[in-house]
Amino acid sequence: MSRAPFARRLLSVIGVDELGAYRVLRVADEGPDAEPGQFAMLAAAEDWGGGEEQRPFLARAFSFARQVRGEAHFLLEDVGPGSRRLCELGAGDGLWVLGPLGQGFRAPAAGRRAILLGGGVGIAPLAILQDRLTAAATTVLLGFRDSARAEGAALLDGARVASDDGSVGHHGRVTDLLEQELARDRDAIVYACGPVAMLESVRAICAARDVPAQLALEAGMACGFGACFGCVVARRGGGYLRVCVDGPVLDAHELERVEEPAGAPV
Amino acid sequence: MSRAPFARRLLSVIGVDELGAYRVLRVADEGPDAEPGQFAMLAAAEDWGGGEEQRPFLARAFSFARQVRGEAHFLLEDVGPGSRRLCELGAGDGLWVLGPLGQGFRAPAAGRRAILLGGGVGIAPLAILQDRLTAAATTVLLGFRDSARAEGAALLDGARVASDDGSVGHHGRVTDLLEQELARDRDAIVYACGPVAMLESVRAICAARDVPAQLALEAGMACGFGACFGCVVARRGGGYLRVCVDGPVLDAHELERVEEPAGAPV
Amino acid sequence: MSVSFCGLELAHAIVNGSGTFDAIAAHAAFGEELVREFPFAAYVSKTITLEPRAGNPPPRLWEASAGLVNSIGLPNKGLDGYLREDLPRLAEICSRAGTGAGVPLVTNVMGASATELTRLVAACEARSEIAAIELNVSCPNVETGLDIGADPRQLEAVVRAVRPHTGKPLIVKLTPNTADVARCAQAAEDAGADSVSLINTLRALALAPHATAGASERAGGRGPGRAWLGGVTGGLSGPAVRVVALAQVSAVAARVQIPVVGMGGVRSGADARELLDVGARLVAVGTESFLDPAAGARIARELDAIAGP
Amino acid sequence: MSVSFCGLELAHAIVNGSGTFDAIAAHAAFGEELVREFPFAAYVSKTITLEPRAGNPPPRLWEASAGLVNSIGLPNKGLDGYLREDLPRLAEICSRAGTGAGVPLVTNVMGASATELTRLVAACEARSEIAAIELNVSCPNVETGLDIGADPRQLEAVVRAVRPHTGKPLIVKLTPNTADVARCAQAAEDAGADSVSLINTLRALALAPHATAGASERAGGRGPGRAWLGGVTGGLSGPAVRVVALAQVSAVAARVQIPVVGMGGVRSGADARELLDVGARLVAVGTESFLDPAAGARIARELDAIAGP
Ligand SMILES: Cc1cc2nc3c(=O)[nH]c(=O)nc-3n(C[C@H](O)[C@H](O)[C@H](O)COP(=O)(O)OP(=O)(O)OC[C@H]3O[C@@H](n4cnc5c(N)ncnc54)[C@H](O)[C@@H]3O)c2cc1C
Ligand SMILES: Cc1cc2nc3c(=O)[nH]c(=O)nc-3n(C[C@H](O)[C@H](O)[C@H](O)COP(=O)(O)OP(=O)(O)OC[C@H]3O[C@@H](n4cnc5c(N)ncnc54)[C@H](O)[C@@H]3O)c2cc1C
Ligand SMILES: Cc1cc2nc3c(=O)[nH]c(=O)nc-3n(C[C@H](O)[C@H](O)[C@H](O)COP(=O)(O)O)c2cc1C
Ligand SMILES: Cc1cc2nc3c(=O)[nH]c(=O)nc-3n(C[C@H](O)[C@H](O)[C@H](O)COP(=O)(O)O)c2cc1C
Ligand code: FES
Ligand code: FES
Repeated sequence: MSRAPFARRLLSVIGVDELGAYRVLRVADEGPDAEPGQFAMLAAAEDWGGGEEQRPFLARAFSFARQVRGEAHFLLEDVGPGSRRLCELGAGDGLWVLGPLGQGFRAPAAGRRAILLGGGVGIAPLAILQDRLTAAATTVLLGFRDSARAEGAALLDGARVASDDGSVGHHGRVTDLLEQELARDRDAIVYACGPVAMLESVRAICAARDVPAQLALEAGMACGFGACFGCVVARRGGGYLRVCVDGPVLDAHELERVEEPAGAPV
Repeated sequence: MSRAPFARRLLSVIGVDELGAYRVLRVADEGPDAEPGQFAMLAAAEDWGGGEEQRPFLARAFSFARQVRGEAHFLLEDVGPGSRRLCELGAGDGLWVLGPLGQGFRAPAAGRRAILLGGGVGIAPLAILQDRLTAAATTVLLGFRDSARAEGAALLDGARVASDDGSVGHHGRVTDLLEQELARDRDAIVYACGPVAMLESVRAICAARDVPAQLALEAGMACGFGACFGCVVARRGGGYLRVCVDGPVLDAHELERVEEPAGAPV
Repeated sequence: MSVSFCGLELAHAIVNGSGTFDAIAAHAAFGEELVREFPFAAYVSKTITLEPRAGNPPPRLWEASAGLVNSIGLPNKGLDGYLREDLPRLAEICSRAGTGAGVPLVTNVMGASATELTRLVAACEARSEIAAIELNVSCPNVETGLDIGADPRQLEAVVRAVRPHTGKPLIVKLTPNTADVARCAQAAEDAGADSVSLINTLRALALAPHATAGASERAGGRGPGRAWLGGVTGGLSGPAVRVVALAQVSAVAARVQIPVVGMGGVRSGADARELLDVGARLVAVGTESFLDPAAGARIARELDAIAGP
Repeated sequence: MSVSFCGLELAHAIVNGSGTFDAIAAHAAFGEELVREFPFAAYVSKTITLEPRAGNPPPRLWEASAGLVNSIGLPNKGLDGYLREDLPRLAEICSRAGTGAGVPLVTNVMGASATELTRLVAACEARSEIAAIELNVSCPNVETGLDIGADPRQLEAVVRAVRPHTGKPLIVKLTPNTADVARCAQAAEDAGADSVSLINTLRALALAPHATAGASERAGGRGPGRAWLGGVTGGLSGPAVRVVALAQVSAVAARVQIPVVGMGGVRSGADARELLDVGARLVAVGTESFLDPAAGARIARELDAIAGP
């Protein structure tokens, strides 16, 4: 595991590029190498807090999508006040970065094919994973809601794409492609990141076929380094795991199922 | 009194120009004509709240400094998170504007000389006053802390300037100039806006010489239209006046003295 | 989306928080547009006391993170001045407000004792312009000895004492600065209140900033370590308190049968909807009106566009 | 700027709020840099209970305006697990923290009754690694029947019961969700507490947003009108509560003689200075550490640069 410097660092934005429905935030970063699957907590140095409901307040978790020549890249989807503010950043703007944090993907056993399966903005950690998996045979399966999002597939090489609306590639779920791939050749390990429903489907498919799977999870986070105990998911067999320090990448069998937390009746 | 439309309006910023230590914020405004001394409550439409202490939250009061050809001008000094955010605005940005609000300056009695006396960013309402006082003889006396601020004098025509550091014009207080002017000719009315100490000095000088004076006051404001009762100053003879609706321009004799509110021991 | 509240039919669910909208001053500032586009379905006066009050010395305002601390000190003309000068003017505005049907006028009163409150309530009872009475037992800014509203027993006694003196709807505005606000609400209901409203502001303190110490000391003794507000402590309102308000309104609505007026930090129809979701009948808007006098109308429109639970 | 606190000599006035800094996890994440640049002058553990607790179901966090609502539910290994597994590791980190002199370790405990608390306190008393004990009588997230800390009489009884079982400094962490926090502090002092700390979080509620209703319902029943947090209510912390904390700390410090640990929304040396100005001896940093694990050290430096009152 790569260790984060103890203190958030004020880094400088190099640029924010469009990538279909997403943005790629590029930051000058001479910090430690991130491992694929690790993430950083990000917050704009200026004007962090003037959005809807006077948010954002906390920093936001983003996977390292790439790390090259002193640049760290993050893939952003605008889904709320925090990600929106980050999308607005421009060259020279300051960015607070804490990281790299968390447990990344574990390398495949020698000779085993790596299937990289991503949904939506969840493709981010798979890009850096592909960069580093130079030795292994890889298959890349990516699913998107629509064609604007499917442009994100450019982040990885040689992806087979599925789209919910059929505008690009397979009309349907990316997990359909996974089933095809595993039917063809089960000697594989699946690295997956994406929406909860997709991850649960990956988990179930792999469990049924006894294929190892590593799932990069998301959870609402306040700190990213184990301080708040806020980012938990239920562990198979009872108790909870902190996604930020026990994950974000978890072996699929550590979880009973992947599910959206449900809240409670008032 | 010009009446404000009932609801804040989303206007578009035309530009923000430097003027020495100040900024001139120009806004496309087809709303009602402001009277000199009236003000508006301003808030940036985006990113209002991400500054120090997660502020600003409330709108901020600014005097109309000028109104020409569908443009309203405000003179800004960066003194905290609200004014800072306004200084950062650029062409096309949205600005919430509520106003014109409050009681402006009353015109001088016919034939009487108008002395416009401003200190620092308090020169703002005197600019629009000068624009409108086309009939009266006017004398303009402006005081600044230093030369960067003294560049603000360009907002008015024919100003005599004083500076605290002697870098521009008279080395000393602008009220020294007032005393000279009144010694020369007391048949005048003084229109003053600026720091508390300056206003108090104007009040005392004019009271001693029985010269009428209208003082444009400042006070911390939450609403600007009489709703919160927060912006009060002590009225001569007891009770309080709301600066936003009873002022901001008050006849000097309505006040016992002009003073900074003192807070209280905890 | 008309709403019935204690026998009153309101055009929508949004009213103002007491002390946050001076309809007389707003009429002067905005003219007839205020009346035509009156933002509230009922109008609540600021707090009236028996004797006139000048209010607290300034400063009276402090901007907190996503909130406002005020220490206004309930300035008002006293009962007689209110009934003679303000009430007729407010009633005139309210009678013409909105689409012409007018809006009910609620008068908010505060007294240091049951005797004082009884006199205030009895005087309101006698005035037909007043549709309902709100008892402020919760304002943290003013020293009324003990805070009646924080102690369920005292609260119950006071409400019981005033209840017989009016047949109009009696709303008790609870204090949030208490251990168990639901118990206080229950006490008000037991004593005959027709409704409870909450939250009032949270007790808060702001100090003069150290950064401006030099400047301020020159300007009159306002130095670091001193309270910023002339009234020393104040009350926090605005977005900062919204989640606290939601918890208290939820607890109260779960406890009492009488309708609840929920408030605290509401800025949008979505915020209002959440208070209704946890059981409020009406929603009051306070601080947000300072940012936009027409906020109440906007919030009512936004609320209309959101489906109920 | 060393500070003495209940007989302990601290290098500066900044400590952590209980439950907001897991030194073991931070050590794993940041390595020895954490130890060398340890941000706090004393380290306070999260709350330990007699039995192990898994904590509340997720979601456990809600971002409020300028604040955070949490409903963590005090997950911990229970007294035995803590003493066996966590305490030695925490003590090892604390012993080497900072410039090498180490920092004192405070253990925070909570129990539903005097009996439970007595067992917890007695067990802490027996461990030399523990320099002081903090009693959490205020956590609003967990149902311990009544909230002991909100009632001065109950509070006094509990503190009186545990006091004889330890000679170590005993800090009582007060609940802010009460009518008169100064009276509660007084009760703790009367019962023999060596210090009081405040504020804990304000009781708060967040609902699942209406906007995401469709998506969320598909995803498992999280719909509008439902509580967002798995634990239903939570506690508000962060800048939103700072002025409330300042009022409560001021009221408490004016009432008691024992030293006060002030906290709530501190983000800067200036914020810390204000708590000291109103009478706190130490200042704890909670939520701000989430934004930056080294915040405590920065705040201590900033504080150093500000002159006292
Ligand atoms: C380890 C990790 C890696 C991630 N990597 C990426 C990445 O590479 N790229 C990317 O785009 N995203 C990534 N995310 C997700 C990203 O962190 C979130 O999209 C971001 O935090 C959203 O913040 P926001 O303010 O834009 O939206 P929010 O308003 O915070 O909304 C995001 C979601 O949070 C919930 N929510 C809504 N309001 C609140 C509230 N007030 N408090 C708490 N929750 C609320 C809702 O479920 C909502 O859909 C990652 C998350 C994790 C944990
Ligand atoms: C009628 C009127 C007309 C005005 N016209 C102009 C104008 O034309 N040009 C101009 O530049 N300014 C003008 N002002 C002043 C302007 O409104 C203030 O400078 C502005 O509101 C400052 O906001 P801020 O966030 O930048 O600074 P703040 O941080 O609000 O600081 C400004 C002052 O407020 C006090 N303060 C500090 N913190 C707080 C707090 N948290 N809560 C409350 N008070 C605090 C201090 O005294 C500080 O010096 C006018 C004010 C009024 C009332
Ligand atoms: C400036 C100000 C003045 C207030 N005056 C009163 C008052 O006179 N009587 C009263 O019962 N409440 C008063 N309140 C409390 C509000 O009615 C309301 O309960 C509180 O502000 C919470 O709502 P908000 O967050 O929407 O403002 C006042 C609040 C503010 C901000
Ligand atoms: C996520 C989280 C967990 C907390 N856990 C505890 C706890 O276990 N025991 C306790 O006494 N206080 C706990 N607190 C309260 C804090 O110690 C502190 O009193 C409060 O957060 C106010 O300080 P702040 O605004 O600086 O965070 C917790 C607070 C947060 C935000
Ligand atoms: S985000 Fe705080 S413990 Fe994981
Ligand atoms: S600013 Fe609100 S009454 Fe004047």
